[in-house]
Amino acid sequence: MSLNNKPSRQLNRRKFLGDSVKSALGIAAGLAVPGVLSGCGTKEIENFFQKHFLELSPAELKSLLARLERENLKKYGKSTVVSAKPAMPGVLFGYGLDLSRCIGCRRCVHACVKENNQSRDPAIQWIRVLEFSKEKGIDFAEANPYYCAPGSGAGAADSSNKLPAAPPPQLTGEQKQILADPVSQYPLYKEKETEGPGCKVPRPEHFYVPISCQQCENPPCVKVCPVKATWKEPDGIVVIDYNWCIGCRYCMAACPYGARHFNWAEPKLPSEDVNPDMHYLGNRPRYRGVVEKCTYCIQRTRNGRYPACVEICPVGARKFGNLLDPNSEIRYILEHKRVLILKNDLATRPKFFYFYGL
Amino acid sequence: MNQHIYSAVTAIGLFLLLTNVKPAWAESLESASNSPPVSDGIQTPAPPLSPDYFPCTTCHEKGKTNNQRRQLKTDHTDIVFEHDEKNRWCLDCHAPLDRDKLHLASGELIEFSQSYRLCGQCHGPTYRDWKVGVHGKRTGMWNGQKNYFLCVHCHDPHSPAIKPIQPFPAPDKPTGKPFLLGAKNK
Amino acid sequence: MNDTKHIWRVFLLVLIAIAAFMVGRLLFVPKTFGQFGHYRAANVLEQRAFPVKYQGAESCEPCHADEFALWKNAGHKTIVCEDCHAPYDSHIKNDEKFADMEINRTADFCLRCHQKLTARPEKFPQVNAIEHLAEFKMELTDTVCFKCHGPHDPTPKDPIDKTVTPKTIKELKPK
Amino acid sequence: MIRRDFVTKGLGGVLTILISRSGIAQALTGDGKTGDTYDWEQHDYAYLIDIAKCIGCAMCVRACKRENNVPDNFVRTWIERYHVLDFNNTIVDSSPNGGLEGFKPLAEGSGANKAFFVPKMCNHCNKSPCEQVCPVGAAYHTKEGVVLVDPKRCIGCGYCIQACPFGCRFLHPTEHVASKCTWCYHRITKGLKPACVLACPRGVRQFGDLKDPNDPVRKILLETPVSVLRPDLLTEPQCFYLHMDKEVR
Amino acid sequence: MPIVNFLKACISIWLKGNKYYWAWVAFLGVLIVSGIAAYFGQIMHGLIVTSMRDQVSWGFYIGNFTFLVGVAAAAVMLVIPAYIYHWEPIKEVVLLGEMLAISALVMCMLFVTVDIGRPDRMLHLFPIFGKPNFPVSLLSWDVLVLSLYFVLNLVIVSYLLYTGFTGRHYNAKILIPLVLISIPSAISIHTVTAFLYNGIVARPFWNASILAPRFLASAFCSGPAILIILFQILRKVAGLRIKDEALAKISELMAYAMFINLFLFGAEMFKEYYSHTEHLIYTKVLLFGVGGTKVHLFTWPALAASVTAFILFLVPKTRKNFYTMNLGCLLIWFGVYTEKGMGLVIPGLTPDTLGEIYVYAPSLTEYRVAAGIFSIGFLIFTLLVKIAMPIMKMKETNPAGIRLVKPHL
Repeated sequence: MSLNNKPSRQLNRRKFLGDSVKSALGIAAGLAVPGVLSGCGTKEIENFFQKHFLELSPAELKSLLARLERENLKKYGKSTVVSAKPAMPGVLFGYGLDLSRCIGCRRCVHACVKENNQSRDPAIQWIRVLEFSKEKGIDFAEANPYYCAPGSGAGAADSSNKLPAAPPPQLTGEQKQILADPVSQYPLYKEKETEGPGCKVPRPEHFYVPISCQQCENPPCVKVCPVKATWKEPDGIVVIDYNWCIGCRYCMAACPYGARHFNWAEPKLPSEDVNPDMHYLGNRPRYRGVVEKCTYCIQRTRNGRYPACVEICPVGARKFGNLLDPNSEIRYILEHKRVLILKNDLATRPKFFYFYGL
Repeated sequence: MNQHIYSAVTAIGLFLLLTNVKPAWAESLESASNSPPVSDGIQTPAPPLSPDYFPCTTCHEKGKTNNQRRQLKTDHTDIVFEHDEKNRWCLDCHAPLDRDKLHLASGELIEFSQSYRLCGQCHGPTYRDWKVGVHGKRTGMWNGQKNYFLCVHCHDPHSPAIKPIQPFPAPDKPTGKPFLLGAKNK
Repeated sequence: MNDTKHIWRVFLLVLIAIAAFMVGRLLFVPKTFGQFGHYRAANVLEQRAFPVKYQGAESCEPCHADEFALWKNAGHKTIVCEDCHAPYDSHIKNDEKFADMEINRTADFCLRCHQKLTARPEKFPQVNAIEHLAEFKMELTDTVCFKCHGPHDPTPKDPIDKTVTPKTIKELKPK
Repeated sequence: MIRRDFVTKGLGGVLTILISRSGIAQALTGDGKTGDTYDWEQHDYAYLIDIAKCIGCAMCVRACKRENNVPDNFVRTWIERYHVLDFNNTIVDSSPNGGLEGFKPLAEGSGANKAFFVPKMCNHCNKSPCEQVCPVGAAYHTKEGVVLVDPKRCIGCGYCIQACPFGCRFLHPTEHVASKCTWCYHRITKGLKPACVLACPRGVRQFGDLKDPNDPVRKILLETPVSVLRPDLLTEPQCFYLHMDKEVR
Repeated sequence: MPIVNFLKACISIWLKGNKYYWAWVAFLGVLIVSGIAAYFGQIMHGLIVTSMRDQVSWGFYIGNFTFLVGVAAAAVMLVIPAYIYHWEPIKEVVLLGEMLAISALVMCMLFVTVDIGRPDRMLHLFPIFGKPNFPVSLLSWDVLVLSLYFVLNLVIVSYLLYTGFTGRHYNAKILIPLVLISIPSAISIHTVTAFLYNGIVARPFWNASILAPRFLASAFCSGPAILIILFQILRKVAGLRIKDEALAKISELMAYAMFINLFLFGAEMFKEYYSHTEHLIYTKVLLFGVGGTKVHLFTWPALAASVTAFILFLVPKTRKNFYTMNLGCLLIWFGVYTEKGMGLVIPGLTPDTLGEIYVYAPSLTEYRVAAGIFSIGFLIFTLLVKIAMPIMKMKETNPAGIRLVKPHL
């Protein structure tokens, strides 16, 4: 090399610019390399080139669903049905939760985990039941989600960050039976009194507020998603395309209700617990590194069924229906009961209404 | 004689109570009739009857009754009666002459599977809410066939307040992997 | 040496300023200010000394025992006398009547509570005045309500207009 | 002469201050010497409003105006009517003059799904923003938790009116000072209820003392989930609401 | 092929160096390898190896990202007077500033890459390949302006180096428009990053309209603070001639920026404490710690450092003294790094939207990956400077060449 080497005038700046753009692209490609490293194999390559859900042609969608079913069969040894049923016309889902009835038994949490194929370890739970004292009212600074945790005495466990992760919660046989057949929990008052630690709900002077996705009419999470991986369906359900989400977690920062959950590790789902009735936008098994959330059990509700949490609730605190149908339960609640929504001032306009049935 | 007078007084009292209550919620019932019609063929799971006892007529002979208000000593001692116990007793709800049935204030005999009508006599607004599906639980289809649960599936008719139950497991506390700045979570 | 003089002058000025402030404070800040907080404590007593006007139903009993008894046992017992009449102190001063009691007998006043409104609790007795009166072939005029309903006992048995009795009401009402 | 005068006057002033101060202290703490048994340290008042019971008759507004000589076109307590048209659309009216004239039915076909009345008044916040901003110490808190305005101290700057999140203060049209609900301080210190509570025919409004262990209001507050207006501002309102809907702001 | 010659020349320059150079490169290399290894572990196991959880879903990575966006944006501060007002003493440092911007931007992009859960789907962020939620999502704006700013700086720096290498004078008709575009994009990268936080209504600590001005003010401190120290090192190591006057001028500008930064911080604190709403708890996390959070242990030293640095740069005597100037730079760096890194992210996310307090502290993986990324950035900067050095030195002896450096002092 020589500094005296005079370049020809012909080497114009355009060429130089072209080169620099190429090198920029090269760097961009370099950035993508670790990503490609993250998964090897044809499945990932197919995933990599998959289109956005809303842009798939019917044929592509069909083959995609078939592919997902094949993958599920391979992974869980169980034949599953992955549907992509669209919203019914003239339906806008609304949810009611009777705060004067909820006893905080967390059956809904675990029914949801089971129905929606949530990861068992690390445990992801779409519903979070918060305990408040009646004296203080709904004050999130005083909320306790860990009431009745083992070894916690009355309140939250004082665990250290340094301790190894606690084993995921184990359900007793009786609890598993209740989840399998919700009717088996009745009559409610016959429940055995002796089992487990002494903590029973409702605890005196406390009330409970289960919180899951509020399916906002004006969802902040959808607004911030940089890649349109999450959107609001015509029936009001906010859904995520797990094959499009880049895992930036901006939506989690934006959600005022803590409703979105991230797959920090590869989700663990025992084959025997897989719910084979799946929806592409709902409870199909998720991937590591994507965000997931409650979809009002889209795989059930789009077929006219109640969500799993409504079916399991032992005290009937949970109500579900079509807001556009004047005869629906949810409309009755809105018209006759005292209704409360969380964080009203944020103008997210949730379609999840807490009410006082008394 | 005394017990006859007693039950007559209770019946009249109950009747008065009902007639007083009625105007308030009768109107609401009408307005509620817009909602899906609730026929008496409401589908409910079988009422929670103790298989040890039912049918009651295995012990209680039809057509015979002891109208004496008393503390039960030999049978049904497991029943805790905390349901306006000062003003009512067993035979306000259970048909005296046919223990396989319940009876309304009007005297009409009803099956155990229709017990909601009995409860609705006093708990008018709750009955109204239950019929439109806002009180109590429903399963099935949100836009179609719904299964109702009876009042007695959740509420012990003899002691109706909801009893505390065992909750399902609490969520995990998040545990990080802090390095150097190990911190205790409160 | 000159410097010290300057310092003294400044010092003196500051002293004067402080003194002026103290004097000003003495003159302008009310005496009881700051006794219990950043306010004038005497105002608490001034606020207390404000005259009481509403004395409650019991204050009416000594003179109007009959009306009181009627009212006490009837449907309007939750409405204190002074709601429909006027405050005690516009009628009595120093235990002596000095002015007639103002009484509002207009139907409009009755309808403030009993006009049918969607916002009212369902159980509360309320009517659509025109329709209700039409049932009895009456028209909406002032004092029309008292034809059937007594103000102290509103159930239609003790009306002001003695020509109306529960029996005539039954006759008036269309079958 | 002048100096002596000054000294005597000054001494006299100090003495009067001492005397009057102890006198006020006695009067307020009710040590018996003034013949007044009311002790402001023995009370902590709270107000409870049950929305479900309110019929919107506005007897409370009338009583308040008469009891406290509230000037025309101003109210210290008022009633709002909420008409919820559908789950995202609500009309609020405070039918003329804070409901003083009563409420008339809305026009036909307004199609309200749900409607209710909400009485409002000064919340007597424990951490009141109006008091915080007052430049002259005219707005203050008594030991019972009542927020009062000293009309002799107030300069009528109107800052407190801007600061109140609930719109409870107004500028008195003739006295030109801030004015607001006092919970009928002259009545409650004599053991009477505030005029609005007395006037309410439906028991919507209740007044209680949190330092009295047998007080029914205290019991309700301890056992029932009650709401307050604008809890996010942490002003700690002492007016509590029962049966409040999401629409109420 | 001059471009090939240029690249060849670059490589041969990179391969030449004394033992300090090689020690420095080796040190960075070790950190980079360690970082790559840690990142590989993160790829294998997922982000569970970090300390981030649902309750605190952004952490150390995003904090560093925010800080470095500020560093990158600060290059503009040197560009404005140098190019627009032809203010000579600063002109000579502009090239270095832009190089710093490039390295900072590379670090920014790497921090984003390591933070996201599915880096294999990065392309979804870009048009044609994906579906950017463009006008609505601030993150898509961020991608746009960061890319734009990155390309601009890359072009400007490459062009200057290349013309320098070929011994020609740069063409002002090309360069000045590029520089003019780079000024608003420099401001916008930081403003957009501020808006990215600012637009989140669920997080009251961030949802303050003062955030973007604060970001800019602190960026105008942190970027130059790093530059001043780097310039001095380069003067010693590479013999680059940068005038004292230039350094003093930069530190004076930093004093003003720091004043604005502190003032805006004070304004924010006043608003929070005076209004005393439920949102105050986040400020309490920042200043005093709530439920075991530790960030307040850094806040106070950082504030003290910022105030001290402000005073040091305000007083001409200390501003011109190299010891106090360097001390001020270190203090500013510490102050702004804390304020805009963890001091922004932790109180923003703790307590979470449902009131739960999860005490976040970075994991070893996060430290290693972050150290690796910083090393990559420093390595890039080192290599860029290494190329620039002989060219600039050559120009000093060749007054006919580019006017990046004045021929004589």
